[in-house]
Amino acid sequence: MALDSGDTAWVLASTAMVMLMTPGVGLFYGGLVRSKTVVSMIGLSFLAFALASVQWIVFGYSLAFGPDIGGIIGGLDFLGLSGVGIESAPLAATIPHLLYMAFQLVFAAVTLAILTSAVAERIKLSSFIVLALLWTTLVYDPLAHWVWAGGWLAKLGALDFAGGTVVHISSGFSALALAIVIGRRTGFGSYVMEPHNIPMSMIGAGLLWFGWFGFNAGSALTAGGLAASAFVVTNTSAAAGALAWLAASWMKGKPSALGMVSGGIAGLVAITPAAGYVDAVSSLIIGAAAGVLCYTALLFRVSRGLDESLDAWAVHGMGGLWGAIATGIFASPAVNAYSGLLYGDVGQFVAQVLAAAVSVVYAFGVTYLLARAVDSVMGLRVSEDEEYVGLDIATHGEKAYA
Amino acid sequence: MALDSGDTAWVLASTAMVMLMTPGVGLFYGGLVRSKTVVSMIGLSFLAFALASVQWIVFGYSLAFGPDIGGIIGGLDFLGLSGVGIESAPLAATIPHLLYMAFQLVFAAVTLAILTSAVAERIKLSSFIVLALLWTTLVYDPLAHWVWAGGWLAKLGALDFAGGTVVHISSGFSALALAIVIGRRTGFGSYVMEPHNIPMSMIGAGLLWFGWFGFNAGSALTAGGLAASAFVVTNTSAAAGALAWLAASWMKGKPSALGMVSGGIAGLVAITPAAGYVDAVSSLIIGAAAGVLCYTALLFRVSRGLDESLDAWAVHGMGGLWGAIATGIFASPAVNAYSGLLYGDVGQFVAQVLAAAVSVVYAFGVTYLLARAVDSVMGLRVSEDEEYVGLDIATHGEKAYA
Amino acid sequence: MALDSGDTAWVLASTAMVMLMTPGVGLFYGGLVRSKTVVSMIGLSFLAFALASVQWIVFGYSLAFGPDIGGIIGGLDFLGLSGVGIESAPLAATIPHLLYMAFQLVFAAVTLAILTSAVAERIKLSSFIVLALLWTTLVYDPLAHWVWAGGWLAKLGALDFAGGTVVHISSGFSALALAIVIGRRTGFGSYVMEPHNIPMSMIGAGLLWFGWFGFNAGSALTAGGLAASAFVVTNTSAAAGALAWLAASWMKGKPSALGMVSGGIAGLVAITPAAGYVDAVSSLIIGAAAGVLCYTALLFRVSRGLDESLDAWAVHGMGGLWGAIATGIFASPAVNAYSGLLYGDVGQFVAQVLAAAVSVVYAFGVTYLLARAVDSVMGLRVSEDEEYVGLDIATHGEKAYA
Amino acid sequence: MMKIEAIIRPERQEQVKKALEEKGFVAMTMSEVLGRGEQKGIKLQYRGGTLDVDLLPKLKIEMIVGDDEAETVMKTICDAARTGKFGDGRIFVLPVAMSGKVRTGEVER
Amino acid sequence: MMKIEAIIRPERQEQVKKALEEKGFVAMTMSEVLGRGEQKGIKLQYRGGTLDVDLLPKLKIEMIVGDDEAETVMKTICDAARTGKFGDGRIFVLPVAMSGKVRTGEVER
Amino acid sequence: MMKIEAIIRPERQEQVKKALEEKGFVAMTMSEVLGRGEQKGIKLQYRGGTLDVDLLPKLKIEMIVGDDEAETVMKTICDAARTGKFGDGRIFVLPVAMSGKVRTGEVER
Ligand SMILES: Nc1ncnc2c1ncn2[C@@H]1O[C@H](COP(=O)(O)OP(=O)(O)O)[C@@H](O)[C@H]1O
Ligand SMILES: Nc1ncnc2c1ncn2[C@@H]1O[C@H](COP(=O)(O)OP(=O)(O)O)[C@@H](O)[C@H]1O
Ligand SMILES: Nc1ncnc2c1ncn2[C@@H]1O[C@H](COP(=O)(O)OP(=O)(O)O)[C@@H](O)[C@H]1O
Repeated sequence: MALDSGDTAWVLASTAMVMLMTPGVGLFYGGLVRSKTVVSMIGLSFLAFALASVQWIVFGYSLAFGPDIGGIIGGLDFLGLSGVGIESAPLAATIPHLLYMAFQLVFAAVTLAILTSAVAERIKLSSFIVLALLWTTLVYDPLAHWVWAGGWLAKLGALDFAGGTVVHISSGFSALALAIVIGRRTGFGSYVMEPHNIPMSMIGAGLLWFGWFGFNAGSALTAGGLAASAFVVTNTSAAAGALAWLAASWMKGKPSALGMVSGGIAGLVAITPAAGYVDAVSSLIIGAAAGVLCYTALLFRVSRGLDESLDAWAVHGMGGLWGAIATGIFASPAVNAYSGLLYGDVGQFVAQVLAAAVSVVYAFGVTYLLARAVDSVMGLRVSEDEEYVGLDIATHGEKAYA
Repeated sequence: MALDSGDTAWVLASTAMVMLMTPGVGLFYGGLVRSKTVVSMIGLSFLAFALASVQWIVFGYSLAFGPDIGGIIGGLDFLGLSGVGIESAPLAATIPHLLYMAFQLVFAAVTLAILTSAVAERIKLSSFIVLALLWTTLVYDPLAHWVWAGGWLAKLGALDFAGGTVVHISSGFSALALAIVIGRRTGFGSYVMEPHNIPMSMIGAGLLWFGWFGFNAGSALTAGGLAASAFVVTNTSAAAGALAWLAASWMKGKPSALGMVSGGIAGLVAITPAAGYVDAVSSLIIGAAAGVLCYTALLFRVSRGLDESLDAWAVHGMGGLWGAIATGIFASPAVNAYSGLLYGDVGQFVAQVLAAAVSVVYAFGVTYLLARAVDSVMGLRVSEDEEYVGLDIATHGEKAYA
Repeated sequence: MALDSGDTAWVLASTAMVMLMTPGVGLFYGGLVRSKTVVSMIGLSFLAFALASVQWIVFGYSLAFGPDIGGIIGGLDFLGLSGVGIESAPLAATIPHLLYMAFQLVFAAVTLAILTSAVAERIKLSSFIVLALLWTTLVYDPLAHWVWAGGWLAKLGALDFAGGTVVHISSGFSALALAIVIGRRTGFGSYVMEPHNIPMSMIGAGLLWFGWFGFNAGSALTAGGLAASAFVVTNTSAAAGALAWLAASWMKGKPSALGMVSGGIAGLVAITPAAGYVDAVSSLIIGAAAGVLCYTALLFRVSRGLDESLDAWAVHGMGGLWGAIATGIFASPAVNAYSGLLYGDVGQFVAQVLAAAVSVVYAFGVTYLLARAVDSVMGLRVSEDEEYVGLDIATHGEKAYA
Repeated sequence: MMKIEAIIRPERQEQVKKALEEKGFVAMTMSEVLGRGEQKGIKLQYRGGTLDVDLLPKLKIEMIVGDDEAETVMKTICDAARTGKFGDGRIFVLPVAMSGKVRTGEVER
Repeated sequence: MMKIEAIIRPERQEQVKKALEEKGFVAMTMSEVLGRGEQKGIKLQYRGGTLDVDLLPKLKIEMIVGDDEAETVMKTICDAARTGKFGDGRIFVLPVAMSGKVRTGEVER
Repeated sequence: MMKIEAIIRPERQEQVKKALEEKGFVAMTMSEVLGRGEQKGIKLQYRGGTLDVDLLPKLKIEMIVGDDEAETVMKTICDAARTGKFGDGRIFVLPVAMSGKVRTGEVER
């Protein structure tokens, strides 16, 4: 099949939009930390993006999307992008292979950026670099292969339209493991660590919402009805998530504006795996449930004294988990060729639960081991004094605001 | 006619771009208020977006774009998006109906966000939610129907390419009514309420300018010459508006940088209804006049002691009014099939004036009644103490900056 | 050849994305100056955009892209956009001429915005307006003609895919000349002038990175393999530049996060002229070298006590110079029809060096003369008192933060 | 000499400055502070509960004046800053031992 | 009357406020300052070199109290603000000549 | 003990800190303030009119020193902060009644 300029135009734009999500994550996170670590926090997102970009070009894409080897991993045929050219992509016939690769690249990058939640305000930069490269290679690349490139989860029939398992469960549950290994910030629990700049987080959320249209509707890989449908359910779920979290926080006390935008993100996360399979009414439910669920997960996380600082687990992990399962419930044959529980296909539901469970276990387990390994070899944390002074000055020698 | 992937790609991108205008409005407004209400202010834009998104899906789209009932309102055929699928849209043959719906959705949302200008720093959140739902249903949806979906104003021959009447006159004059009902902020007039963060407003303006290309050039609903032409006049009018406001403020004293970006927005507003009908030279005039006019309107508003706090009326209301009329003056048969006064068609001019007048009266009148009703039932304002403390803490329990 | 809706969609989106780079430059620069000049600094970018937009419509496009007159300049056929319509563009057969014009417009605008680095915190506004109009007319327009519109440098065979010479060398070396003429900020060297808001610069850098995909991949002017290839090398070079500058600053002391994002920009600059001609592996080298080179240039600039305040020269000038030459080294016949030194074409290399040298000399020389002229006629700088108080208050009567 | 430290409402800044100027007192130093008085700030009602908003933004004015001017300045500030509601602020006067001018280096005792 | 000026760690704010409240001292004024003590802040090691981070963020608390209350307040703040590590802060007491209440205009000496 | 309060130009911070360090004075507290002196700030000309920019940013340095050190500190700051132009700043010295160290709890009078 020949390349289509319309499809290519949309995926080009989508790739750029997804790229913008990484600074979006940086700003969202940066607003939530204290002013003495905001440069570090935003910097980690940029760094994640740069590291993943290079890794992907050199060998990551090949591991994830190279010719399947036993359902486990991709072959090294695409090393250094050899064989990845302007011809039609193997998995997207109407766009250039290079573009498909780039679209997948920005997904890998933003996933790594989400993970930085767990190490906010205390990570040692050199250790982050090592850990990031290990993680994206050993956690992200295999998962992407299993789910999207003909790996064993795909063969099981598990659906993941735009990354509920690969991106959100994987980053969220990895963040949980990482937070457990690196331990709490000094003083966590003994005094309040307020967000230093909520408007900054809201700018970040705005960019995320925007970029997510590229993420989900771009995952159609064509500019047509499926993209339109994914676009609509994405927005609907986000809106429902925002309203639900707002309402839930209101019932607990006061309506939180930061909660509202977090709920928007929760809705976006949850619809991600389902975006190409469900209709708008279902997306209302998926989003609203995500808002309440992720808010509850956050409260639970805090009540357990767990310092997974910026709630990648509560929002991305739990939201992604719900979304993966919800796909197995709400997938509608009127939208795409798949049916969920509601439309009578128990098998699909089971496949979703299985794939989600595998992702949870794999991401959590491998990340835990990697984090322990890096910690014992080079130490994950900065010294207590450096943490007290703040990473901006201690690590980067920079002050955010003069 | 079949779907076109290029047209679809452009409208997908445009829809995302217009979505970004809502955080853009939030940031523009957020920078203009005091630091004790910035979370609330940006939050209102997100909330407007979420509310409009859900309302539109559930019944708003159907009211506005459902099968015409007597020129007054749309039928309920599209309730819950039933019947809105991936087939060709009734009013845009080459893109999916769902996408057309989404494109219209983001318009409805940003219009509601613009309205928040009138209630800045003093609105009661629950009342805002009620008012917002009423307003978008009773003001926006009918107007959209009248002008864009074969309603009586369309039958009159009134042109509104991308929303001069539906979006800008409606939000601007509604803001005026709403500001009158809710009353001034405590202390307004007795001490200066300076913008707390002009760079934030400038970021917002940048996002607005960017998103407006989706707004206007996207309204071509195809990726071709008309979109290109709309793109060019949009930018030209914005640039002329920026320079004109800058010059006008300079003559009055000092060249205001905030004025310059406001002038850019004024130029964008004014060209909106005309974007598909006028040429670049006309857009220079339209934009420049808008810059001066809106600046004058702002000075007038201030001189009258009116606290329409963030000038939705002066910029969107008056800019939209001018644009609607200007369309009737400058519409050129060389650009599209319509002629304005300059090209000899008095009828077009009259239709424009009529449609604009109707929109002014309808928006102002209905909003005034709605605001009075909500005020007497549940109260529009927070208490004076809450206002003094600031909505961020009083309503949301959040502090913008730590 | 007929218009193509997919190509048009992509160039529409790209034009909007490049537009966003101008606020991006404003924010990047705005974060680097002191808080007393941030409104002025961002304002200068908006002003540059508005001025270039109007100039381009009125006569700039005609000078640059009008019918070639002796290889030197374009004819006045396109004055006021007469003859520029919705038909196929002369230099891009599948998109409307108006769109091609708009795409070129946003390039002219952002180039002018980059130049404001040299006059940060001390320029007299009226003089900036005059200088800006002269510069874009006498430096940018001719260079654009020479390189892109069949001028003498094009005839020499020099390649510049998206503006290494026209945009980056020209703005960078002009900034150097301008900085020399206007002189240092009062107090420069005697006390530290710290960036007042690094997160703001990082937001700017994020928008730049995003917009650059429109800049480079949009320069393919079609939505196909060439755009995809340009997209990939753009991102790769940026990532490599970011990592390289980070590493270089680390070796000198501490890993600078601001340095990392500056390195990203350096990588983006350097790949700009090469984006349509080199492969991903080459772009890794081009970007990494740019990161180190531009960092070194910055250190050199500082060591010379030169107040080219925000390093347009170091990053855009030197990065663009390197990129222009690198195009002559790495251009690969597997990517496009051209070969660099590595693939045996010495002539291409010589053409690149020549074109780069000419651009350096022309931009530096003419800008120096223009700056001297404007300085002697109306004075380039504000008074020392105004500079001390800060341009925000002194020029605009505005305070960034309340 | 005496040092006046006045904590006032930020929104009364202009009135206070003007009143002082009229009496000939121009030199001053200002800073933003947070404060609460005996009332513990402002009590907000919400949904049955109440929320104490303590630590409201205040403006601190510092002025060095002659011993005999202290009372005039105090009274001027008091009058100009008053709204009559809780939270209007406080003024304190501290003795000053010495004072110097950086530009000239002269010292006064 | 006496003026207490305490420079403490920002992260001890809540403890100090609570301790003071328990003893009945509610009214206070706070501001963010930067400070360093005799230790010149914190020394960080990096790659063989060291970096002095002086001027760390501190919280300044100002309170006007009766002459006889000064020592109680001092001790209360000291106890509540202490972590035992360098940088815990300092407290100074200055004599106050006069004090006025803006709302009522009353003056105390 | 004495409390030194110096209001200086922010851009002289480094010089002042260095000069003080050389004389052995390390401990200090700093904050950003706005101020104007007798000149009412800076007068800007524009288009025939003038604009008073009062309330320029200044840096406030607070130091507690021994009675006998006060004059040395004053002079050191004065010399290091001077540019010779209006706006250079002022230094005030206030008597201190008591002082305490949070970390150790020790009190000095
Ligand atoms: N005893 C005190 N010591 C220090 N500051 C005080 C004292 N009393 C009042 N203030 C300051 O003055 C401000 C206003 O005080 P007051 O008018 O008594 O406030 P309120 O009415 O809220 O009790 C307070 O916010 C605080 O900053
Ligand atoms: N002599 C002094 N004059 C003014 N402020 C002081 C003085 N000594 C200490 N401070 C303030 O108290 C803070 C804490 O001091 P201290 O506990 O001695 O700090 P450190 O342990 O870092 O030396 C300092 O950061 C400074 O703000
Ligand atoms: N009498 C005073 N009381 C309080 N602060 C003062 C007084 N005089 C001067 N200052 C502070 O010192 C700063 C510099 O004062 P000065 O050098 O006299 O300024 P200028 O030259 O602008 O009059 C002022 O901005 C103000 O903050």
